Amino acid sequence: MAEESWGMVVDLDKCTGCQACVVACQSENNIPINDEDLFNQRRPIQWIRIERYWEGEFPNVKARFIPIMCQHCGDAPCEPVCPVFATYHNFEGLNVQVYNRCIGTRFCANNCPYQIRFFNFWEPEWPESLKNQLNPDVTVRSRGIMEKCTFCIQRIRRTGQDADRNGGDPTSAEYERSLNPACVNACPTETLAFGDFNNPDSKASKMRDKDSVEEGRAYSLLEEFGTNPSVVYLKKVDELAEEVVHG
Amino acid sequence: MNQRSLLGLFTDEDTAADALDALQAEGYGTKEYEVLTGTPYPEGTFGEAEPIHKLFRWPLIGAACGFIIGLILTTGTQIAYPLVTGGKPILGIPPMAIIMYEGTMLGAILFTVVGIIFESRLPRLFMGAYDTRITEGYIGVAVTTDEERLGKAEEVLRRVGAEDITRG
Amino acid sequence: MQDHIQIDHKDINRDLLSGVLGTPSWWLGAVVFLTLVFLAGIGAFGYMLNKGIGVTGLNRPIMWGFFMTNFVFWIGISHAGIMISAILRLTQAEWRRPITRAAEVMTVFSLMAALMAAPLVHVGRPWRAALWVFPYDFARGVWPNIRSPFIWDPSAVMTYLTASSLFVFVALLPDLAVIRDRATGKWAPKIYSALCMGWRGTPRQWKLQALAGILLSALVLPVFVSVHSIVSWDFAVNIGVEGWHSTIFAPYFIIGAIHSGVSAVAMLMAVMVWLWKLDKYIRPDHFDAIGRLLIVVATTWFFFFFLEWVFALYTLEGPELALRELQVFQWPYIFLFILFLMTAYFIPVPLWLFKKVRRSIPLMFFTTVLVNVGMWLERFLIIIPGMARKTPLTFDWGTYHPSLVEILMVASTFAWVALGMLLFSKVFPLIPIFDIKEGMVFRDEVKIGRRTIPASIRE
Amino acid sequence: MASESAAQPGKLALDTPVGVIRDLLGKYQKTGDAYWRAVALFGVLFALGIIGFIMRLSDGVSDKAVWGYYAAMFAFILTTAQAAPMVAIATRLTKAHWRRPISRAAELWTIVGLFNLILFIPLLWVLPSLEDGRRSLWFFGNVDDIPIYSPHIWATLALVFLVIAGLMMLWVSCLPDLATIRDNSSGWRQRWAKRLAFQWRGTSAQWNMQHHRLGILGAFYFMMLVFVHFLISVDFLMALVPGWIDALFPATHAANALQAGAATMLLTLFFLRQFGGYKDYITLDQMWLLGKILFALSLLWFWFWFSSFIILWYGKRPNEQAVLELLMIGPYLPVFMAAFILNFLVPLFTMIWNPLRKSLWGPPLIATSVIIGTFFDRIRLYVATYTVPGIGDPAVDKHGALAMDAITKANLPDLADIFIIVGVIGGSILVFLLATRIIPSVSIWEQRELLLYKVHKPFHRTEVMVLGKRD
Repeated sequence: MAEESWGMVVDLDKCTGCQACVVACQSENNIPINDEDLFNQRRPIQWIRIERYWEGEFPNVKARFIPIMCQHCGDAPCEPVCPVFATYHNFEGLNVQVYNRCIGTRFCANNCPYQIRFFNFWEPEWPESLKNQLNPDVTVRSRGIMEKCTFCIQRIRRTGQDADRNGGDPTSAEYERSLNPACVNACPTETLAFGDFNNPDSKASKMRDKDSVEEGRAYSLLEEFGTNPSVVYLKKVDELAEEVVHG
Repeated sequence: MNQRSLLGLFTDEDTAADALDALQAEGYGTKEYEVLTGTPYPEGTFGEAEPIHKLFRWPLIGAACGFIIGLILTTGTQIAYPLVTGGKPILGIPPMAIIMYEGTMLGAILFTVVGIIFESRLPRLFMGAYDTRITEGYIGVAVTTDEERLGKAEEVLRRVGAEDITRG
Repeated sequence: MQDHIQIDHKDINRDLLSGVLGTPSWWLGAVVFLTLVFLAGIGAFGYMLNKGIGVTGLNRPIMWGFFMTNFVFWIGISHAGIMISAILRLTQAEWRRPITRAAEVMTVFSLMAALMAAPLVHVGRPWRAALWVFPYDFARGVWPNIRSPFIWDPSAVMTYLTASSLFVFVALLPDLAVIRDRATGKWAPKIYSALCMGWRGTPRQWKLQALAGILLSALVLPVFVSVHSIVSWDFAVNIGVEGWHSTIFAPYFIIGAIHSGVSAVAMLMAVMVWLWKLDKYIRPDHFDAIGRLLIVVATTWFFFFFLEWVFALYTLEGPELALRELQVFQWPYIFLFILFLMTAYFIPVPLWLFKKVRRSIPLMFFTTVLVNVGMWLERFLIIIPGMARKTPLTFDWGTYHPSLVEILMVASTFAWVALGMLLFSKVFPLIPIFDIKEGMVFRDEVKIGRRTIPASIRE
Repeated sequence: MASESAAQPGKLALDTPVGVIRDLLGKYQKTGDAYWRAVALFGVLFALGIIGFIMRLSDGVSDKAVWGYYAAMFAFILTTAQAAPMVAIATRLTKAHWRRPISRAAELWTIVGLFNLILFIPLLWVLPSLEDGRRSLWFFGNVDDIPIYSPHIWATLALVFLVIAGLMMLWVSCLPDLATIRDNSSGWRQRWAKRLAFQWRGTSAQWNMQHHRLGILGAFYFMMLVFVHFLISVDFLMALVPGWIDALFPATHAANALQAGAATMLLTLFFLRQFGGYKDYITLDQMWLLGKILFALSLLWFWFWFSSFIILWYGKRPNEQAVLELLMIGPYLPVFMAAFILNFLVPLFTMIWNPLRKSLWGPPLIATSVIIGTFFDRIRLYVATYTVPGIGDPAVDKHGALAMDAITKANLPDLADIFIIVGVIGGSILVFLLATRIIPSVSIWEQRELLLYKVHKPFHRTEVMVLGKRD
C-alpha cells in the first residue's frame, strides 16, 4: 500500500479572506446551506472557515485572516474519546470520520482544540433547485452525527484509481488538479497547497520545506497541545509589524 | 427416614437458652435443633453452636473470574479490529486497567451475593415448623428430627416452659 | 448520644410497615402528579427523537449542556447511599441504622435517573447508541473503543447499579420475611415468601446477614470511588476544553458527590419523618450526626474546590484566565457563581456549626436543599463555561441557553427518583426493620457514678 | 485486654486505676540497657548525618541538584513522623476507644517535627527565589508586587505553626499525666513535671478545658499539616519543573503523608510492644484497626496517583509527557516501580489475607514496606525534580505549557547523601527515644478513662464487651 502522508500548507501571507474555499467546500462536500437562521443558532457547518481577527489600535487596524480546517493531527485528541471508532487514524495520515458508525456523543467535538468538528443538529435540507447539484461521491450526512473536513478523500481516492488505470504517480504534478481538495483548487491566491508530505517534490512539501528552512515561517496551530497536525501554516510577512506592536 | 420438625416459642432469651441446654442434655445433636429469632443477637447468646462458613472465598474466586473476563474483553476486542486512535497504543494499559478493574469488582460482588445466599442455606423450599410470632419478638426453638424422637423433644420444650408449640 | 426508646417489636413492625400494609392518604395523589411530570419529560424526549438534538439549546462550542450536568448531578446523588451505609457500617456508627435502606434505594433510583439523563438521551442517534455501545455489537466486527471514557462509563455505572441493587436486596431479606408474616390477600404472601427465599432467622442466617453488610460495603466502596472518578474523566481527558483538563477532577467530583449525596440523604430523612411519621425512629440525634458529617465533608470539598482554582490561576494561561473571568465576572455566570458558593458552602456550613440547627428538622431540610441546588450549579459551572471559552480561538467563543425540552427532561429525572422512592415504599419498608430491632438488642448503658452513658454492645 | 491480664497471677490488676498508674509509671521510670544501646546506635547514625551535612555544605548551596537527597529526606520526615500524630487526632475526634493506648505515642512524634524544622532551614538557601522566573503560588504575573522570597517565608511560617500546634497538643494531652508524675515520682522527673503541670488538679473545669483544647488543637494541626504539604509540594517541588501542572498533587502529597503516618505508628506500636513492654496495652485490636486504616490509605495512594497519571497519560501534551518521563517512566522508573509495589501492591495483596491482617506481626511488616515505599517515592519526586535545569531561564518556564527540553539522567546518591539519609532517620528516631524518657509513652489518664467506659459483662449465655460513648 502506498504510504502517503497527506498534508496541507497554508500561506497566511497570501490569504485575502475571500471565502472562496468555504464556498467550494460547501458545494463539493454536500454541506447543508448555512442560512441566517442556522448562524443565529450558532450551528453553521463550515468544514473550512476563515477566522477574522482585528489587530492593532485605530488608526492602523488590521484584519487578520486564518483559514482553519481539520488539521488531521498525528496524535488527534478527538480520536481516542470516540466510543465507537467513528473517527480514527488511517494509514495515509488522514483523520477519517466514519459517518455510519457515529452515534453522536459529540465527545470528539469537545476534545478538538481547533473546533473543526461539526454536529448535524437538524436533518440537512436543500432547496428543490439544488437537489441535483449534490455531489454523488459524497455521502449526505443524516442528523445526529459528526462531520468534518476529510481533505476531500473522495478526490484522493478517485485520483488514486485514475493513476492506477493510466499509470503515473497520484502525488505528481500531472494529477495535482484532480487530487487537490476543492478549497485548494478554488483558492485564487494559492494560499493553500495540498500534497503528500512523504513525497519531497510534491508542491506542499516544497512550500513547507522552503519556508521552514529558509525563512522559518512554518508553524503548526496550537503547538502546545502536541497534536502534531498535518496542516502547516506559514507566518504572515508583515512589514508593518513593528508599528502594529508599538502602535 | 422422614424428618419432621416442631417449634417451641419462648418469650425471653434465657428460657430459650435453657431449652437448648435441655435438648442437648437429652442427647439431641446440634444439627437437630436451632434457634429462630426476629433479630440478630450477639453470637452464643443462647449457647448455640457457632455457624461455620466459607464466605470469604467467594469474592476472591469472583474477582479472579471477573479479572480474567475483563482481560479477555479488553485485549480481545482491541486486537480483533485494531484501529489507531490519537497515537495511543492499541493495548493501552491504563484504559484496559479501568475496565478490568470494573470487571474484577463486578465478579467479586456477584459471587459474594451468591455466596451469602448459599452460605445462609437459602433458598429454603420447605419452611418446616415456623410461626409468624417469631418476627414479633418471640424466640423459636425449632427441632428437626425423626418422627419418633419428636414427641420427646416436645415434652422437653414444654418442661422448660415454651409458650406454645407448633408442629410443621 | 442516641437517646433511648425501647419499642416493642409489634409496634416496630406496625410503624415501619405502615406504608406497605396500608396506604397513606397522600400517596396516590403524589404518585399521579410525579407520573405526569415524568411523562412530560418522556414526551419531550420523544419530540427530540423526532426532530433531532436541534431542539435543545446546544450549539457549536457548547456540545454538552443540561443533560451532562444532570447526569453528573445524579451520579453524585447516587453516591449518598453507599457513602452512608457502607462507611457507617464499616465504622460501626450506631446512628446509621434507620437511614441506610432509604439511602441505598435512593442510590439505585438516582443511578437510573443518571442513565436516563445522559448516555442515551444526549447522543445524536440514541437508537444506535443503545445497540452499539452497550451491549456490545458483535455483528459489525468493529468493537467499542475501550480507550474512550464513554466505554469506561457504562462499565462502571452498570457495575455500580448491579452492586447497589444487590446490596439493597440482601439487606431486604429479613424484612421481606417480616412482611411475609404480615401480608394478607391472595398473592402478596406468596410473592413475599418467594422473595425472601424462606428466611427463618437462624443464627447462621443472621451471622451471614451481618457479614454481608460488612463485606459488601467493603466491596462496593471501591466501585463507588471508581464510578465518579470515571465520570469526572469524561471531562478531564479533554485537552480541547479549557478548565476541564485538570488532574484534580476525580477526587474533586467524588467529594462533591458525597457532599450533595449526604445532603440528599438528610433531605430524605426529613421527608420520611414528615410523610410517614417516623419521628420515633429518625431522631434529632440522627440529623445531628449527619450534620457533623456534613461539616467535614463540605469543608474537604471546599479544599478541593480551592485547589482547583489555585491551579487554574497557577498556569497563567490566557484562555484559562478568560474562562475564569467568564465564570466569575460575566452575567449570568456571576449570579450563578455567587449563588453556587452561597448555597453550596457559605450558608449551610456556618449554620451547621450550631447544635440547634443540626437538631432542627426543618432547618436541616432547608440547608440540605440549598446544598443540592448549589451542587447542581457547581456541575453546570464546571461544564458549560469551559466549552463557552474553548481554546485560544476566540473567534469561536459561544454561549448557551437551555431550551424547554431540556428543562422538562431534567425535571422528569427528579420526578423519576421521587416516584421510584414512593413506589418502593409501597412494597418494601424504607427503614430496615431488623436493623432497628438489632439496634435495640445491642443498645446498653454504662453507669459512671450518677451518670449513665449510652453504650453499645460489641462482640 | 485489661481483664485478661488481671486474671494472670503475680501481675498488678490492670483494671483498677491504681494498677494502671503503678504499671505505667514503672515502665516510664525504669530504663533498660537495650534502650541505651539503641540510643547509642542512633546517636552514631545521627553523628554520621552531621558529617554528611558538612560535606554537603562544602559543595555550597548554589546548585540545588546536589541537595536533592537532602530535600527528599526532609520531605520523608515530613510525610512520616510529622503525619503520625494524625492517628491520635483522627481517632480522638471520632471518639474511638481503641486509640487510648496509642494516642500518646503518636503525639510524641510531634517533637520530631522540631527536628525537621531545623532540617528545613538549609533548603531556604538552596531554593531559587522568584526572581529567577520560577512560578509560584504567590506570583501572578508581576514579581515586583510581592517579596521575591515569599514562598520561603510562607512555607517557613506554616511549618513553624505546625510544629507549635503539635507541641501544644502534646503538652495539653500530657497535663494530667504530668500531674500524676508530679504526685507519684521523685527526682528530676518530679521537678520538671511540677513545672509543666502547672496547677492541674483535675477539676471538672480543667478536664473540660483539656477535652476541648485537644479537639481544637488536633483540628488545627491537621489543617496546618495539609497546608504545609500544599506549600511544600507546590513551591518547593512542582514549581521547579517547567510545565508540571498537577492540581491534585498537593492532595496526593498530603494523602501519602497520612498513609506513611499510619505506617510509622504501626511500627512504633510494634517496638513499644516488643521492647517497651507495653504488651498489656497495645494489643491485637490496635494492630488490626490501624492495619485496616493503613490498608484503606494504601488504596487511596493508588487512586490519587492514578487520577493524576491517567490525565497526563491521556492528555499527551508535550509538557505532560515530559513530566511523566521525568517522574515515572524515565530514568527513575526503577525507583518509581519500587514505590508503587511497596506502597500499593504489597499492602493490597497482603491485607486481603485475613490471618495476616489479624496478627500482631502482619500489619507492622506491611507498615515497613509502606515506609520504605514512601522513602523511594520521596526520592523519585524530590531528587528527580531538583536535578531539573532551566529554572531561572524565563524562556523555559515562560508559559507553563512549555515542556522541559531534556530529561537529565538519574542522580545517584554519593557518600554525603548516604550519610545524610542515615543521619536524618537516626536523628529522628533518637529524638523520639529521648522523648519517651521525658514523657510516658502510653497516656495514663486515657487508660484510666477507658476503665470507666469499657465493661465486660455476661449477656445470657455469652460474654460481651460494652463500650460507652460520651457525646
